[in-house]
Parts: sequence; structure tokens; C-alpha cells
Amino acid sequence: MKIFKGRFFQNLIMWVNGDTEHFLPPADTKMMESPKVPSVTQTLRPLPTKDEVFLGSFTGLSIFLVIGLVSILLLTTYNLPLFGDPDNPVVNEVIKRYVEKGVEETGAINVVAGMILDYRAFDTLGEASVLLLAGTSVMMLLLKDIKNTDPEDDQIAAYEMEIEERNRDLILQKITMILLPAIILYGIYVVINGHLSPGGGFSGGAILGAGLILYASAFGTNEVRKIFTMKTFKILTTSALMTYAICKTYVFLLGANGIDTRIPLGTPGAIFSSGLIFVLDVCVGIIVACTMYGFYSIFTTGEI
Amino acid sequence: MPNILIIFSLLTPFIGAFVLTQPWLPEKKQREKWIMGSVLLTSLITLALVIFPPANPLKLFKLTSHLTLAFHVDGLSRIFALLVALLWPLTTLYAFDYMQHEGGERRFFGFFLVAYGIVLGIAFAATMVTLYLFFELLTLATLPLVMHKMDDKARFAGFRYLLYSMIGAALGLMSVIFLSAYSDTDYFIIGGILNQSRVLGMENILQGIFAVSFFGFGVKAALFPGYAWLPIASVAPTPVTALLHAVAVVKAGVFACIRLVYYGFGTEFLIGSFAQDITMIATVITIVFGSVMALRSDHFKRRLAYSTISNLSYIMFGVTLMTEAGLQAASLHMLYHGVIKITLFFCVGAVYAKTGWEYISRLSGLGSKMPITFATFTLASLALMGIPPLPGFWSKFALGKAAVELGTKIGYFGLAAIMLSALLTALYQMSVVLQVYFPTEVQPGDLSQPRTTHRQQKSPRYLMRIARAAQSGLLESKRMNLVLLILSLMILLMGFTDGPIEKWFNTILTMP
Amino acid sequence: MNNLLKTMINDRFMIAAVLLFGFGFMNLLLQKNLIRKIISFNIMESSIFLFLASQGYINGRIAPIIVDGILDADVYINPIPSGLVLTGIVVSVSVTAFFLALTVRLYNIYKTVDFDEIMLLVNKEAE
Amino acid sequence: MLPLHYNIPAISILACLISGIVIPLLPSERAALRLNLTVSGFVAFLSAILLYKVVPNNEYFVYTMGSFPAPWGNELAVGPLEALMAFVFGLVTFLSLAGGVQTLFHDILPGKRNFFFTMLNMLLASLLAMTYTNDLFTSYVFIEISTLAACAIVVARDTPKTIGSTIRYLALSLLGSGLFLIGVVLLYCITGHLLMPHLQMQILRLIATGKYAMPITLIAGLLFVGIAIKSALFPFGTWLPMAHGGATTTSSAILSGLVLKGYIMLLVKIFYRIFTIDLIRSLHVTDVMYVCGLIGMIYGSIEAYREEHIKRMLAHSSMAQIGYIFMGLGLDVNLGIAAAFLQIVVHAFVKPLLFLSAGRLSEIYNHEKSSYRLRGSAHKDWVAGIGFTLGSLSMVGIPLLGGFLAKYYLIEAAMQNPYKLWPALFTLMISAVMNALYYIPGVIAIWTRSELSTANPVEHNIGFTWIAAPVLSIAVVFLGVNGTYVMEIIQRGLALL
Repeated sequence: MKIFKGRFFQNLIMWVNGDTEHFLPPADTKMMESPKVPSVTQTLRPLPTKDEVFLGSFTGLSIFLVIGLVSILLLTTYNLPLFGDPDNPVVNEVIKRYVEKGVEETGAINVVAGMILDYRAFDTLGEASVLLLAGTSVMMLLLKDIKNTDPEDDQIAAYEMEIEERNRDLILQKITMILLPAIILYGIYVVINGHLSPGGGFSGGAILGAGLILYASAFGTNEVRKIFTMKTFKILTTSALMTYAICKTYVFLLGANGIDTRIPLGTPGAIFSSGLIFVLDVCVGIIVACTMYGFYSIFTTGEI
Repeated sequence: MPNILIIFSLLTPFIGAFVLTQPWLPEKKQREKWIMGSVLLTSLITLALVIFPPANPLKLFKLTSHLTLAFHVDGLSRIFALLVALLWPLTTLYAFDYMQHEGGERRFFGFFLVAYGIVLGIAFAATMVTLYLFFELLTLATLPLVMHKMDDKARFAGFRYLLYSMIGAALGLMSVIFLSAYSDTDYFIIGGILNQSRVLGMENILQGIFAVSFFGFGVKAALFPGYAWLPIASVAPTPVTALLHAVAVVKAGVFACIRLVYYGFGTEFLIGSFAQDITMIATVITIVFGSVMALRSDHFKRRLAYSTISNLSYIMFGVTLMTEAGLQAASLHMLYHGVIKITLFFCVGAVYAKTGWEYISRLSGLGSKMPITFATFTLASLALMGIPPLPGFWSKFALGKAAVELGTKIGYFGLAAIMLSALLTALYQMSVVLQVYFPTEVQPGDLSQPRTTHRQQKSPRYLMRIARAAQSGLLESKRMNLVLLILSLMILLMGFTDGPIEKWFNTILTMP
Repeated sequence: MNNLLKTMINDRFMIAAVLLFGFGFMNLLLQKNLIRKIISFNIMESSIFLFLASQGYINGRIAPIIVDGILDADVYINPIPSGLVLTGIVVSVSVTAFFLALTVRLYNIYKTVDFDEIMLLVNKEAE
Repeated sequence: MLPLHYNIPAISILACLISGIVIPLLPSERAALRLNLTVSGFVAFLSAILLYKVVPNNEYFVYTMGSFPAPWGNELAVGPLEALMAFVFGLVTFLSLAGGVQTLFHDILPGKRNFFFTMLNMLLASLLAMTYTNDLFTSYVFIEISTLAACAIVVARDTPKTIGSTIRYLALSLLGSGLFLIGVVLLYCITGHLLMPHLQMQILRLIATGKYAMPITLIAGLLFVGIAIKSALFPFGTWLPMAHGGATTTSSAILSGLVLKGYIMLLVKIFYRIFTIDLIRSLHVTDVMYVCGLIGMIYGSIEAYREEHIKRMLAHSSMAQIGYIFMGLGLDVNLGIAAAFLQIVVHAFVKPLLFLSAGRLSEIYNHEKSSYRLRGSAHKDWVAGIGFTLGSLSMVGIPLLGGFLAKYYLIEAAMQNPYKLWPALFTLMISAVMNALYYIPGVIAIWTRSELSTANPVEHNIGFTWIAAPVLSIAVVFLGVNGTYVMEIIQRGLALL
């Protein structure tokens, strides 16, 4: 039952085809006529009548629920430990050890990095898997296949691509060329300094991903595809995650059995220090960067 | 007798049914031989068990520490198994002829055999959970039989049957669980298995549970609130109605109630309690109600179904007396009524199979066309009414005596109800007999155009047979007649040998 | 009264977080537009993170990155909430992406992002 | 050096995670399928060994993930109950996949099957992690993983209906995990710990001093509601039928049979290991569970009775069964919790059996889903017919099958609490009757011959006919006959929890 298929970009194309045609040369009319854009109003199904919809039947209930929950939470807040009080229950032996022995045990100057990548690494392994899951599920839904595309849509997409290619924004491109190296460098810096300063794999990876996205939006995804394909994406993500998982498996299993697994930690404060944390940070950075760009690419074009 | 034989008697019908469902017996004759063979073998084993009961129960396995799956042959089992083992082969013989015009014989006889095994399982169950298991299975095995025709009527009847039976089973489950929780053993012992020290302070609750489960198991025995499925279920083919709804299913309900009262909770615990009053009142109501409804209905099978409802409550009344005499009278009526009612149903089935008529008012003057059928019918009617020395009289007499011995108000009411019901029975049975032998003003049915179902009308063989039978003036088939003759002989025999039977019952029921 | 006010001012982050949470929650329930639903979900999650992060702060202490080799627990704030918030953010990003992907697919099929309408149309859909 | 079997929980979780990561790189979907089957079978096998080692000695051990001990690092806590659940999870995943793979290959497009297998592995990993973990925040992370993976394996079928149902499922799930997260955060605020034993210590101390009484109540409520939404307890479970009924057979079987149970396992673990069960009872959380469970039993049964689409009917019935479980948990007696776990185990085998059989029956009838149109299908594949019949009879509660024993123990547990006995008893009865009313006609329908049932023979499905259906059927019968052994394991596990 897929009579009413269409694409997200129809609105965009209608705007492109509309009266305010300001970036297509007027001579080029052939290109404008070729795809048949179905009008949105035609494809809409008849709206259900009021009786069928239980519109607003839960509104009162929801408001009541939310107000109740919020007031209870406010009351609880009043009963909770004070903000910023050093005598709070959270300030306990756990933190003491993280701070006082962290450098010695993990080799990371950044206590947070040491905590998430060494003390509580199992959580973080789960977190990285969530990213993989999210990427996979988005690909499952949006990667082009016979169910979610039809030839007409492809035609429209090609047309749209054509327009885009021809009208690359020069300002954006120039600025990107200036900014991109800095962004990438900064991202790499944040990733590999994760154990020394604020940041780490997640933030650095996000910066790298943003850089890639910027490049893609300035020069088109095709340009990125020259160096970064589906295959690269898969191999990079899975091998990074794999490295992560195998390192952690090694640490978990040996550590639990009381065997000393300590990788030489190096001098705290140096770049190549803190043993596995450095490696893991890099892995996380790669995963996050790839996933970020992957999201962008799949959402815009349906492929990487 | 080694107790492992019990397993054989249970398994033989299942194996028979399994072979029947496979395409190994293509010929009808072969199939009939196979079916008859399985039934006879099962009956033989069962009779051997009845005559020489094994001493020890057969323990299969423990479900939990309180729930054991076990079989045993005690006095009550012997009576019930005897009844079943006698009547099943006869019904099989009868069904061969009857089922010719219904179709779907393979399926029918498959479930028919399975039901035999399950009923024997109920008879030999030694614990409450075994009884419950076979009780549930009985519903499931007889449901396809009730829904045999698979038309709307049959489906409605089947749904109703399922609904009532499942509610009954669910209520019955309560007593299974409560009994297992408040007793040390779960093997049936006459006099009850409740651990009196644990019961202290919980009497009312347990009696309430008893009453609820009594009504639950009573659904199968068509006790008052749960009777409605029985008249509707008479859409099933007659052998089913006869055997399952006059003997096996309903008697299984009665049997379960007896187990519950005498072997589960124990009469000592229940007698004089509110639970006894409630259940007894329900049986008294059902006795009168069933008779009245039977008199009202013109549909032949339904009249007998209501009569069954009423007569089952005789038995249930005997059960709720909660005395030894009550139990004895109840089991006596269980046996006698089983034989009598199956005879009556077979007569109805014979009429329906040959003419397709369902309503009594159309039967005028059929007596001369089907002499043996209606002679048997008359005999059975007399027995059901309770004319001495036919068996119905003895069992009613025993019931009345037991009620008087109990001496409570409701007991006397019950006695009165039985009297009234006997009168009503005379009315509704004799009106048929009169109608048949002394036709009223209504024209006798035109035999050349029988009222039949759609499917039968299509079958040329059937029409030919009807036409030929109409020419010869006789409408009876040999095998059916044979069955009817055997049954009437049995009725007469039971009537004359009532003394020894009662004595035998007395010995085996008091035996541990 | 004074006491209550003092506590309120002191706990301003927590109160703001609760109010934001309520705002997000209400919108998540009541908004019909799927995109807005997603935004409200994000607001809700962020409010939880705000709450959590505010729990980590201790007056007058600095971020838990060891400076000058001072290994004293009384100098740095609580590092645990920061780590938990990090995990939470990643989860919330992933879920948002999935949610958006579903929305895109539904929009492609039904040409609407109104949740009620979509549910109605979905219910009418043959298997 | 620890005994070798102490490593099994960690190894099974990590094996699932790693294989999930590897799958996108595999060249073909057959290879992915094989890897998936191997891993789940491996998990089941290892868990069986663990069970065998742990049960006789009544062992309950804590396994540090890494070299940092309790309040600092992550931990797993393992005992007989956890091992049993892990065994069930592994085995049923293996069987559901083996039995439903043919329908799976029909339902899911070629390019996307590997993604599905990734999801499946991650789902199993998250279930195992939720079962084993001793850390509240880890459980939150894995709840999110299982939410994403569960939604994804629903939507993998990629029909408008599944997408619509998934978005509803996801929205409600997010609500649930949001509430759960607030609970975790508040709990952290007042205790300063995330590991369960330490949380328990702190909470008991707080209760003794009377501090933070109100936040503790709220936290218990939030954690309960969060998980109740995910495990489809009555008022929150409206998402379940559409999502589970629309998914491909393997997904339905795993979601209905296992995923809901994983959350309940986590809930019980939270109650036992953080709040202690006495505190939960005094906070009246059990009463809420009890009432919601009762209503859910009736509601699910009624909805299932009205449903014609066979898989949605099974999904509605799952809702009723979840009601049984929560009722058992809410009975305020220890036997009730044990009975609820027996019900969990039984349902974990019965529901996949039903889903797989129904899926197989509809597969041989041109993927018809309406139960009217499946008339006579059992004659074409009698293994599926028998599987469906056995499952139905177990649901109805015939002795010798698992369902009866679970019901029996539930009632026996209810008898220990006179205040909650009668409603529980009568609701169970009503629900049992309703079960019969919608399962038995289905069974009769599939065994009644029709024109289609004599048509051409169907292609074989080896995974279903020779692996999934026999093993699941045997399991159902085994639980019915020897359920006391399982009950014994459960009771030991609960005593040690």
C-alpha cells in the first residue's frame, strides 16, 4: 500500500521551481520541465474526521500528570542535598580515590577521562555500541532500497543534485577551505589530548564530524565520497569499535582474574601516556566522527 | 492384576485413534474392524481391571511435592469404569450405521476413541490433579465431536460448550489447589484427605471453595446455573449426544463431584455446613426445573437433554446428602440412568437417522413403522419413570430412603422434588409413547419426503434407502436394532438383579 | 519563608532543570508535530543532564583535571556526574537520530508529520 | 585466580557485543546468520555450564569488570537466578532465530539483513547485561541499547505499519527510560553511589536515620514506572500489540518472549539488591504492581479475544501474561516472586513457540495473518500445528504443560497472603477462561481441513521443523512435568539475590 510515495525534498523543489527563480539562468528551461513533481495537495489523503481522532482526549490527563510530576519533583528538590555543598552525600570515598589515585592507576591527568575509560569502562563500551546501533538503525531505515525509493524520486534527486552542483556557494567554499584544516586539526588535538585536558574522543570526534559535514555541504557529498565511501565508513567504524571492545575485553577478563594487565602508563602529562586510554580515545573519536558524518550523509542523500 | 494394565487401558484408544488418522486404512470395512477392535480391547482390559482391581496405585510422576499424577482402581472407579466399558462398544456399533449419513467418519471416530481413553483416565484418576487433567482433556476431545457438523449452529453450540466447560474447569481448579495446600497426601481416601489441624480457622473459606468447585465440576453435570450448554449441544450427532452427553461427559462431572465430596473434602467436614445446603438446594431446583423444561420442549433430543439434566441432579442430590447411603444411591442411579438414557437417545437417533425428524409432534404413528425401536423406547421410559421392578425404581427408592435418613428439611424437599419429577417424567415420556402408538388428529409424516438436512438431501443413496424402507414399511437397521435389544435386555436384567448389584456396590464402596 | 527562598536561590539549577523537564515532558505528550516531539524529548533529556551536572559541582572547587600534581580530593569537583552526562548525551544523540529517521520515513509515506494523523492512517493500513 | 566459570557472564556479554560489531563487515548474510546462531548457542551453552556449576553450591559471586573493585569499577553479580535467565535468553534467541529465519528472509530486504543481525546480537548482549549487572548506571546504558535494538528489529520489516508502530513504541520507551534516568540521578544524589550493594547500604542507613524519606519513595516509583512502561504493564503497555504483532516472526518471538522479561529481571534485581524487598513492600510499590497486573490480565485477555490478526492476538496475550508476572511480584510473599519467575521462564518458551508456529502456518498460507484464513493450515505442516496446539494448551493451563504449573504456583503464593488472595484467584480464573476462548477456537480452526490444506506440498523449513519447534515443545512439556526443579533454582537464586 504505497500509493502516496514522495520525498522529503518535494517542498524544496517546489520552492526551487517557483516564481522566485533567482539562481537558474532563464535560458535553461529544459531542465526545469523534465521531472514531474507531483503536487503535495494531490498526494495528501483525505483528513480523518473529528470523530475518528481522539484529539485532545488525553490533553487534560497529560497536563495533570505533568503538573503533578513537576510539583513532586520540586518538592523533592527541596528535600535534596544542597547545591554545591561539600558535605553532600555524593562527596565520598569514590571520588576520593578517583582523584587521588587516578593518575597513578590510569595515568590520565583528566580524571573524567580516566573514570569513563578505565574505572567505569563497561558503561562507555555500551555507550559506543549505542552509537553503532544508532548508525545501523538509521541506515536500516534510510539507505536506499526498493521499499523507500521509486524511480521518480530518483529522478527528482538527480535533478536536485544537478541544481546543487551548478550553484555551489562560493563564499561557503572559500571559507570552508580556510576553516577546514583548522577544524580538523583542532578535532585531532582534542581527541588525542583527551587524557590531558577537557575533551576526549566524544567531543573531538564530534568536531571532526562537523568538519566533514561542513566540507560535504560546501562541496557536495560526491566530493567527500571520493575519499570516504560506505566501505571506508564500515571498516573505520567497526574496526575502531572492535579495537575498543577487544582492548576492553582483555582488560576486563585479565583484570577480574587478578592478573596484572597494566600497559606501561608512561609519564603522566605526556601525549603518549596513560596506556590504553589514549588508544580508546582515538577509537572513540573515529567512531563518533564517522557516525556524525554518516548521519548527515544518509539523511541528505540516502547513502554514504 | 498388575497396576501397569491401567496404562494399557488408557493408551489403547489413543493408539487406535492415532492409527485411524493416518492414511493406513483406506477401506471402510478395515477401519470399522480396527475401531471395534480397539474399543473391545480397551473394554476387555477395563473389565479385567474392574473385576480384579490392582491393589496398589500406579504412580507416574510428581509435578510438585503436592501434585502427583497417579492412577488407582477403587470402588467408585470400578462402578464408573464398568458403566463406560459396557456402553462404549455398544455405542460404537450403533455409530457405524448412524455416521454413514453424517460424514467425516475418520475424524469422528478418532476423537471418539480418544474420548474413551480420557473418560477411563477420569475413572482411574487417583489424585485431584489427575482428575483435573483428564477433565480438561475431555472438554477438548469432545469439543470437535460437538462441533462435528461445522455449521453455524454447531459452532455456536461448541462455543457455548467450551465457555461453560472452561468456567467449570477454572472453578474446579480452585479446589485442586486448595486441597493440595491443606492436606498431607493427595491420593483420594474415602472420608476426605484434609488435614484437620491445618484446616482450623479456615473452615468457612474451605467450605466456600468447596461449594464453588462443586458448581464448577457441576457444570459438566448440568447443575443449575451451568446447565445451558447441554440442550444446545444436542446438535451433535446422536452417538455423541447419547454417549457423551448422557453418559461420559455428564457422568464424569458427577463422578468428579463425588470425588470432591467423599474423597476430597470429606463428608465429615462438609455435612451440616452452609456449603451442603447451597449445593443441595441447587440440585433440588435443577431436578424440578429440568423436568418442567423437558415437558415444555417439543424437540425430541432437547426433551431428553432436559430429562438428563433433571436426572443428573437426582444423582447430585444423592451426592450432596453426604451420607454413605447417599453415595450408594447416587452411584446406583449413575449406573441405571446411564443405561436407560443411552437407550432413549439411541431410539431418538434411530428415528432421526432414518427419517430426519427432530420434533415430537411429527412422530405420530411411527410406532408401527419402527416396532423394535419404540418397544425399547417404551421400556426405557417406564424404567426412567420408576415403575417397579425396572431399575429406575430401585435407584429412586434408594435415593428417597437416603434423603429420609438424613432427615433435614432440605432433604425432605428433595424427596418431594423427586416425587414431583417422577410425575413429570411420566408425563413427558408417556406423551411421546402415546403419540407414537396412538396417532392424534395430526397426519402422520409423509415418508416419501423426509425432513432432512441439506447435505442428506443431496445424497442419492440416502434417498434411495429411505424410499426402499418406506416401501417395505420398516425403517430400522440391523445393527442399531441389535444394540437396542442388548440394551433393553440389560435394563430388564438390572431391574431383576437389583439386590445383588446393591450389595456389590455396598461392598466395593466401603472398601478403602 | 526566608529559608525557603534561600534554598530556592541556592538550588536554582535543580529547579530550572525540573521546570525544563516538565516543559519537555508536557510537550512530548501534547505536541502533535513529530519534529517538535523530538525537540521536546531533547529538552527533557538536557534538563536531566543539567540536573546531574549541577549535582557534581562543589562550591569553590575546580574542574577535575589535575593541575600542578595536586592530588587532593578537596580541590576538585565531583568527576562522576560529568562522565555520566557524557554517556547520557551520546545515548540521547543516538536516539534522536533514530527518531528522526523514523519521522523521515513516515513523512515520505504519509506526507505529514502530525502524529495523530499518522497513527490514524497507520491503523487503517492493511497488513 | 578465579574459578574458570566465573568468567562466563563477562565472556557471554562481550562475545555478543563483539559479534554484533563484526557483522557489518561480513561478506554475506548467511555468514552473519551463522555467526549469530553460533554466538547465541554459545551463550546458551556457557550459561548452562554456569548453571550447573552455580546451583549445587549455592554460589553467588561478584565479578569486577577490570581490576578495580566495588565502589570504583563496574561489576557483575551472578547467582543461580541470573544464570538461569541467561540460559533462557541464549537458548530462546537461538531457537527463535533458527525457526524464523525463513520468514525473516522473506520480510527483510537483502541489503539490510546484516543490520538486523547486528541488532539481534546487541539485543542479546543488552539482555545479558541487564541480567548480570551490579551497577545501576550500566543498567541504564543497556536499557537504552535494548530499546534501540528492539525498535530496530521491529522496524526491520519496513512496512508503513511497522514504522508507525515503532515510532509509538520508541516514544513511549523514551518516556520510560527518561523516568528511569531521573530515578538513577536522584538516587545518585542522595547516596553518592552507583553500585547496587553500596546503594543498598546507603539506603538502609538513610531509612534508619529517617532522612530523605520522600525522595526514596519517589525514586522507587520512578524506577518502577520507567521499567513498567518498557515491560508493557497494563496502562503503559498499549504500544505492545502493534509493535510485536507487526514485526517479523523472529522479532516478535524474541521481543515477547525475552525482552520484556529482561526488564522485569532488572526490576527485581533493583528491588532486591538496592531497596530490599521489605522496603519496597512498605512503600506500597507492590500494591501498585498487583493492581496493575490484575487489570492487565483482564484487559489483555479481552483485547486478545477481540483480535483477529493472529500475531496481534498473541501480542495481546503477552500483555495478559505480563499481568500474571506483575501480579505475582505484587503478592508480597516470596513464593509469589518465585512463581512470577517460573511464569517468566514458561512464557519465554511458550510465546516463541506460539509465534514461530503461527509464523510458519501463515508462511505456508501465503503469509496470511487472519486466523480465519489459516483454516486447515496445520495439515500442511503438522509440526507447526502441534507446536501451536501445545503452546495454546499450555496457555489455557492444562496440567503437564508449563502454563499450569506457573498458574498453580501463583495461586499457591496468593494463598499465603489472605488480603490479596481472592482478587488474584478470580482474575486468574477469568483470564484462564478467556485464554481458552481465544486459543482453542484457533487450534480447532487450524486443524479443520479446507481447500487450501490439500494444495501442493510446501517447502521445508528445517530450522523450524527440526530445531526450534521440537526443542521449544520439549521445553514446555519439561517445565510442566519437572517444573519443580526450575522452581528450586529460582528460589535458591532469589534467596541469594
